[in-house]
Amino acid sequence: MSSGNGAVVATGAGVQGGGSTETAMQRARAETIFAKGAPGRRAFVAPAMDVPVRPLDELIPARLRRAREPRLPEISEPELVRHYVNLSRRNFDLDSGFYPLGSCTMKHNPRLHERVAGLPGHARLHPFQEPARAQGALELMWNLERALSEIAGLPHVSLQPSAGSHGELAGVLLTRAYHDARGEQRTKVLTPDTAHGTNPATVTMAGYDVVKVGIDANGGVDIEDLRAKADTDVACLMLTNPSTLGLFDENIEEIARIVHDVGATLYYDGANLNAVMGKSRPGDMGFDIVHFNLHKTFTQPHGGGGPGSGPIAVSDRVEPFLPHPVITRSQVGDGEAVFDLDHDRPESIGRLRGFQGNYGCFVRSYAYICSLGAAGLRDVSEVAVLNANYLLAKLGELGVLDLLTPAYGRVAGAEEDAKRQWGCMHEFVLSGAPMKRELKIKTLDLAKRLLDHGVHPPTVYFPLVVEEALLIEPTETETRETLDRFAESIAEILREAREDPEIARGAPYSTPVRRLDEGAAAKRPVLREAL
Amino acid sequence: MSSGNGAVVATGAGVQGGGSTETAMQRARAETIFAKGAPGRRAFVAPAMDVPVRPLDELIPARLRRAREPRLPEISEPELVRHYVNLSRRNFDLDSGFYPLGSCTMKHNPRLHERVAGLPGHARLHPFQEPARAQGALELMWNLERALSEIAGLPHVSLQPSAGSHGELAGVLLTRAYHDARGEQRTKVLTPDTAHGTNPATVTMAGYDVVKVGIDANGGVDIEDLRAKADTDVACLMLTNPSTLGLFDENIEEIARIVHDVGATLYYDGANLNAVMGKSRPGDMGFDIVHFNLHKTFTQPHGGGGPGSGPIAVSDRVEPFLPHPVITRSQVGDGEAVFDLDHDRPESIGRLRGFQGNYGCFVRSYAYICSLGAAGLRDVSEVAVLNANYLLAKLGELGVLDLLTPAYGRVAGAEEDAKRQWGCMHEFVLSGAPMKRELKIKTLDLAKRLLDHGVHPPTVYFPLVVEEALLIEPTETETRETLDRFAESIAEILREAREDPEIARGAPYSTPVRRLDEGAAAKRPVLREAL
Amino acid sequence: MSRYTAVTEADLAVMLETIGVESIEELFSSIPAALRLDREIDLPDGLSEGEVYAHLRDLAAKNVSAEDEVSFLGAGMYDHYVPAMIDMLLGRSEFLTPYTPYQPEVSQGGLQVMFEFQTAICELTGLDVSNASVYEGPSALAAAGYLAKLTNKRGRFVISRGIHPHARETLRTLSAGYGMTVDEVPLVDGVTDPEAWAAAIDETVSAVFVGQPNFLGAVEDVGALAGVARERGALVVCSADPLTLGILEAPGELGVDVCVGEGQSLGNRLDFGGPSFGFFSARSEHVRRMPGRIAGETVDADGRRGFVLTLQTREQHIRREKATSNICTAQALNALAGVVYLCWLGRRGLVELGELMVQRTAYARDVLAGLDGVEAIHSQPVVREFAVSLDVDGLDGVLRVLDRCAAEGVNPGYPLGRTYPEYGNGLLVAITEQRSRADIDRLAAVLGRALAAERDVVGATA
Amino acid sequence: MSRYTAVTEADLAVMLETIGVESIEELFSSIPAALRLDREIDLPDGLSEGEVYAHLRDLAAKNVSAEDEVSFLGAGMYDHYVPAMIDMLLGRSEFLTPYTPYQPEVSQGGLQVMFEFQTAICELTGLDVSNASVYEGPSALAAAGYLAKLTNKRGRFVISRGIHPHARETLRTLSAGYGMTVDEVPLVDGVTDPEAWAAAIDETVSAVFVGQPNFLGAVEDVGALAGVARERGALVVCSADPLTLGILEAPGELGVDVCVGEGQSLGNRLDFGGPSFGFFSARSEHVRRMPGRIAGETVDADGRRGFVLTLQTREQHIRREKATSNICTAQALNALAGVVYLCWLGRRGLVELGELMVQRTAYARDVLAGLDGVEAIHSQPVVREFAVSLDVDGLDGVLRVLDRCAAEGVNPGYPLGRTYPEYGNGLLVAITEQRSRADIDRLAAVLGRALAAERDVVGATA
Ligand SMILES: Cc1ncc(COP(=O)(O)O)c(C=O)c1O
Ligand SMILES: Cc1ncc(COP(=O)(O)O)c(C=O)c1O
Repeated sequence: MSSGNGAVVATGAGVQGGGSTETAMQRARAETIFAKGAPGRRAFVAPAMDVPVRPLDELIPARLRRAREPRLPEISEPELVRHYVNLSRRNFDLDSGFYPLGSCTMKHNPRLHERVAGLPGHARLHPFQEPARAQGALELMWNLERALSEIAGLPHVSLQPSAGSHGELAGVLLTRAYHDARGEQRTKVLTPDTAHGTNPATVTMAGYDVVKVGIDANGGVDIEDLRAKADTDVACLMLTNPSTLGLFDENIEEIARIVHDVGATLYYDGANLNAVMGKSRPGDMGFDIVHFNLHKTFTQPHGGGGPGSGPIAVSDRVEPFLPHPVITRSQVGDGEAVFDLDHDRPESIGRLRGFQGNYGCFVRSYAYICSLGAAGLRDVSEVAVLNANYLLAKLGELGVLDLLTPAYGRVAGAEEDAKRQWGCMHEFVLSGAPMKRELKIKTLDLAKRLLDHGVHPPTVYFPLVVEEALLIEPTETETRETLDRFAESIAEILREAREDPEIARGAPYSTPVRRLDEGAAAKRPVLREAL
Repeated sequence: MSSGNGAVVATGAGVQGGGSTETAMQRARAETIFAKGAPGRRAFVAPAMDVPVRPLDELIPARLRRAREPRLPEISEPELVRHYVNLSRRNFDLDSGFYPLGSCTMKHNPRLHERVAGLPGHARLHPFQEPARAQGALELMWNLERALSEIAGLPHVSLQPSAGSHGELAGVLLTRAYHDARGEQRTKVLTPDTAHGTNPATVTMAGYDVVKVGIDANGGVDIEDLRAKADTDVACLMLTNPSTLGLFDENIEEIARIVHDVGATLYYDGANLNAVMGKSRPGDMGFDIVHFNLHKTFTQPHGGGGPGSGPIAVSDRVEPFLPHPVITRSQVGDGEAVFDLDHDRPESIGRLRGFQGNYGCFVRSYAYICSLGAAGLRDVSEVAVLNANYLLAKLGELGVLDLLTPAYGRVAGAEEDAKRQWGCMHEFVLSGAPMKRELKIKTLDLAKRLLDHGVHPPTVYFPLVVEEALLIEPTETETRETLDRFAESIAEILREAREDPEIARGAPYSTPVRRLDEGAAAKRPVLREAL
Repeated sequence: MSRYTAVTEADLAVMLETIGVESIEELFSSIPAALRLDREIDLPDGLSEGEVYAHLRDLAAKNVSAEDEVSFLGAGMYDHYVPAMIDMLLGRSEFLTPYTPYQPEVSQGGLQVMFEFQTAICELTGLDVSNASVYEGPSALAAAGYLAKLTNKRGRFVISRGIHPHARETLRTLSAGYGMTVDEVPLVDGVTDPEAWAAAIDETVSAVFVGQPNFLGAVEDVGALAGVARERGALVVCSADPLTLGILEAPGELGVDVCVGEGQSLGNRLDFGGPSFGFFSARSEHVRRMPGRIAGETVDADGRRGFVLTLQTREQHIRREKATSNICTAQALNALAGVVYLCWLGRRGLVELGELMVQRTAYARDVLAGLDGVEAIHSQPVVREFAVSLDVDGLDGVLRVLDRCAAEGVNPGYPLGRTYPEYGNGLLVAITEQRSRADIDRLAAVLGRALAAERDVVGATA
Repeated sequence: MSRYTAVTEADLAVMLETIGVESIEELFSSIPAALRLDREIDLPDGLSEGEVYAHLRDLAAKNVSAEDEVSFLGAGMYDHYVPAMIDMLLGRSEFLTPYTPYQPEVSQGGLQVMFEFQTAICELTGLDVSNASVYEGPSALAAAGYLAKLTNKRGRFVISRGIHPHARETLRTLSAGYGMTVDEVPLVDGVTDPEAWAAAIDETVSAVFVGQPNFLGAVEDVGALAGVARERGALVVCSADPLTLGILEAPGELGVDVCVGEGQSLGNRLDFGGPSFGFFSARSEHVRRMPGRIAGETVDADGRRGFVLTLQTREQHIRREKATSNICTAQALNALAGVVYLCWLGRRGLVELGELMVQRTAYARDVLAGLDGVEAIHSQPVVREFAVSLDVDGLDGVLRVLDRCAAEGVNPGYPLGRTYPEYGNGLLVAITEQRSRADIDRLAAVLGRALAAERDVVGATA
């Protein structure tokens, strides 16, 4: 009865003895909540007005008051629930299928985390509660900082940034503060061609100029180009390692040397930390600043595009500039430890946001770390890498890699006839260029056809350095059967396209809507419901 | 990737330039959890063994121990979550659409109730906690008893029965105890032809013989037949009022007189209480015993077939026999009231189950009563009756009632040309007999075709006294728009059937599976997965 | 318009007009005037959502739950950890809000869950068939009695005194109607007295009932007890604690005809006693006399695998007074929790959890027995629960000790004297996986202190 | 295999064989040996789910939350009641677990929610366009600054001291990189000093920032302040409290260019400060410089209505160093809570809630002002928050008073001296609909006692 088609009744025409079996309900146009309800309906009931009522004019002059009510919906609670439950069913999600969205680490989100984050002692704690009465929260944050510090191999942590790119901005501003404190005016930040878009965008927002560094045949930083560009105007090199190609830069020590030699900082985009937890540490590689994406590596649910959390870990030389407040711990003898917030940080770059960061995310990620422990976190990275390599090999076995070719990642020193020609860390990139050439279907078509196979497509057209790119990150929480089935789906789509490329080009068919016209949306933007 | 097809990807074939676009995933056979996983996988991790471990043989002799492990699945947590999330999507539910299942009162289930029932102080309270440390629970149950007593118009309440039919059993056993205490050996219980199946089934389980009473032209108890059958062997008359035809028995006072005159008790099946809350009370009508279905009238969610709760309210003469324990309240001066459980009830029929009943349901229903208050509960019944009559009238307006005719419920004294010929309380019954005759589709076909319209069909083939019955209960929480759309769906199906009855006969088309072979299931029962 | 209704004034006008009446009141005209209430019922005014929340939270705060104390209460319901995933699944509208799957095409989720549940229960109990749930443990046992009565028409039940007192009483209550005699067999050293058992059973006995483990936590020799009964043609009903069945032999392997039990410990909350679920499994020859819903496998019009409710000719809605039970609404959602919990544990987890309980319980039994004034009530093998007696003055003495412990945040267990006068100063202690060694040591310390204090006081006033 | 992985021994063998390596370690061979850890990282062992729950619950119990005391804390985040329906919706896997809707065909749910959210925010603020959320309030304000900078390339911001101190500081931090000067305009009688404001604004000013209501709870004359700024070509940014916008005039009607704000009070929990969401709305001429995701309407191949992310050429993944913002992951789930909350309130509810707050806040202001030793800090109109000063010795005196009140289960509010030295003994008191008249009376009693006690002690030691 609702235009948000429910789970159980599929949209679209069926046929029965020649006639369509489609019903009005299946044909209905998507209606927003603003088109529902009726004047006078309500879900909210206000608590009783239990104080003496004074004329509003006495309290707030009419000229400051609202002349025209906001036209919010007027809707009953049952209608409201149905609307959003039905809308939810028009989403694909991680709890219903495979979601190998490269660079995003779509790993299982344990429900334990939602439970503990929902405890009123966490969820209804006011951020301005006096620290003496928020000791549990501060202890949790302290413990999380210590764990992240150990994972990164860097001594100091700030949990404040709200997401990865916010962490990046913090990192570049810290770099600026660091150079400022040394009386240096640097102007450039280096980013490799494989960098995620947030890296160069951040650089600009922090008032630096982006200088791009090329990549070499192995997908790593082009050392010669780096050397050429690394001068004393360079404030920082931002690097993702493993890179967005899913490859560990084997020259990382050399890169660190070059960057440090010119007095610049080395920034680690931690989006791919899931590949190396407990195996290798950015701090040990020579990085000064690391951001974590708690919503990737530490399984804060992605929420349809947030919330996230982007803590940063930094080296001693950067520490004085950290955003305030910082959490402190003190203990007299073996009395109870006392935690506090220190605002008195004269060299701090200041705040990046209100309050202490996305605490609700901290609770979840801390629970995750408690569940897994050291060995568990190492296992995460080992299986993440194992799963990616297995999927790559499986695609090879099915003959897929002729049409979807690995762009980088040839195994160093592999014999011509060795089984393993291609390798990766926790994710890998394929190029759909041969497929496009030979089968006349694009990576986008492949992706859309995958929807009919009940999987979320990998990241497409990123990284930019690979033509018709497909960036595949299976994560450690998937089973071998799921990887096998995904590989078979890809093979099946290619087989099908060889027979009839129109099928992929017209895909998807089984989704709540078919392919959407993004061009039209941008050309004549309709960004809100007209009322 | 899962055989439980998700929400987003619909099952079934599409067509594209002649070829099928159906994928393997869409064709996949439903797999149970026992077909998933792999030896060695696990979701559960045990807490550490922190005590000294002794040889098991020392603790439990081998001959008492299990020889062969139960073959439970071995599955990872992510797989487990996906399996059941995907299964859930194969259910239709009240939060996604209209569910006018007659006699079941499928009203909106407020989420507030889940929240309060989940508070650890309720949810983790042990039933054997000493009453002094369970005062909140006992107070809640006391308050709920008082509210139900007021609603029923009967002074005493026991919350113990687990569902409606359990309440019926309690009621008939109370009747037996009542007669026993008076030294009478009665053998028969009367039930009208419109009775729900649980009524006669209960009578047998309680060791009585069922005697059926006919109904009159208005669907009420046939007074003459009742008079003929009401003798001193009769222990009780069980009645639903409004009846399962959705009609209030106008002769109820007379019926009560007849039953009481032979010394029998009058039992009120409260399944239809949603029609009369705050409007009329069973106690005032002369009933001795009433059961409530908290999962109907008081919005305990139905859970796919329970849990429910079936409290009973009784008159003074039945009170001594109530199941124990009963809740007591005492108060010294204006000190705090103290609640306790009284087990010392010498005439009690005893327990009907463990502990104090389905407390979790009490919490929800009590919250509901607190939310609505007296006026709100009255509004519930008024709107329930309004909605049902409106829907009936709307179907009339659309010309549906010629093919789906009201079997009973002609409005008393309505002029020939009066607009309102048919009336009902909170639900009404239509007979599909004319439709079957003229359009060659059965009530079952209509019901199945309704699935393609995104609604749950009404109750079908009950009550038994109406041929090809369709029992429609919209409830008070539905909007007029929803009722209109439902009426239009019915009209549309009839129109469609006139053109091509095969469509309805082949329905449904858009559901996760098509019409299922129930005969085969019963003939060669497969009741568990073979391992 | 109240909280959950949606009839606006405009709606009302249109609706009354469409119906052809002047007022809502007119719709109630079939109710005789004398029976129409001329006042509002006597209840407080409605409250806002936040106010109701606050009220229910305040009531919750007046309870001492297992979240608030270290609790060793068991005696039929156990404080096992309920994995968070279960809350999520049970909270999904798709499982929470539909009713019994009368329309299988849009209920495959619920039906498949039932089928999986039946499979899991059969695996646990070692029996052939299971239904999709009954209300809870004690009434499940009574339902088994009714099945026996339908099967052999005999007039007597014999029940071990080791069966949960609520179940014994429920059997009496519910079988009174159809006229059964219920005889109880006493315990000796914590288990059913085999001689009294054998003596009690003859050819008039319809069914015998034994608990595994029994109420005192003791593991019964079910095979031996069953043997005697089968010889005399009585049906053997075992009421088993499902979470012990990774350790203890499957009842189905021991000559049991019907195995029932309380399902709370399988992923259900304590909830002050309910809702939980009862399970009901039996040898296949009894399937057509089983109570309740049963899901079965079939195919759809396109040959796709699917599930439906089956063997419905047993049920009240078809057979009415000839039905094998009157049950209609059962405990589907709780049974869902049960099967998800079993899958969460998994094949190995069930055994590991059992072993952890066995070892910790053995440890606790030793530690408590080492306390001054504590003695074991029996020496039988146990899994997660054991009985001791306290050297105090009967039930009242035990209750005073419990009060003292409660003040220190520990709940030592169930005072047996409440239901077993013969163990007037008994205490039944349950050790779930949520009670660590540290918790057990704390129990010992607190209980020791409380006992000493109680004996001091009693000594002083004596 | 750890908690959430699934590679059995058999899997491992097959997988290594398929890959063509001997061990997992081999897969890490691209990491230089010197950088490979030769030890386990230093963290405690993993725990079972029940143990982790218990640990996190114990930590929670060390906090005093709004569930545990009667709290009048506000100052940017407010203890409004979050309807239970929101928990349910946010807990649905379909909303909780997907990422940004990169594949619109299977993300219509999330995209439509964004579109609805944008509509609701535009209605609230009276502006033309809204994005789908930014991180939170203060960074939203800083983002508005960046938009102004991109728009007019001027080098100076003027900000009212009535803006939340965290927002003022965030603006400073984040605009330091691109070299802005930030000048603050002081308050007089609780609102932005109009003369100092006019004096501070000239043609070098890129944007001005005013809060509505401001941090002291006072309603600003936004229209007048905006007028001055517009005359001099500066963009006007208003940081508004969305839940007051049923009562206060829409910023869009008052000459504001960009309206941002903290969304927590719209159906989000306190969560010790996050996650919540920031909203960002503007006049349509600014749409192509807005930060973050924006959903737009379109049609599919069959002409069906649908939604997509649009105007992406503003964004980092397309425009990289030329993007209008670096934001990627935002706060979609929190914004969902926001729009559901607004629909739950509905058109009338927003106003009714506002009126309830206004009346109760007026009552509380009167009652507190009647206490000995309490004085109003300003006399401006307020909606749900007001500032008083306590006759004690500066911030330390206030903190001692707060400690005393906490011991009685009452949290009177935010000690203004923490961020406003000029109101060293100030207290900011917030009245949400969860604080009844009885709560307010209790606050008065407890605060009165605490003040008296504090002054006694200080008097005695003086
Ligand atoms: C490599 C990389 N860097 C940075 C980011 C930005 O992180 P966030 O979305 O948390 O701001 C992402 C996120 O997709 C990423 O993949
Ligand atoms: C009229 C009537 N009576 C009794 C019952 C039995 O109630 P329960 O299912 O709660 O046992 C029902 C339930 O459908 C019913 O409709």
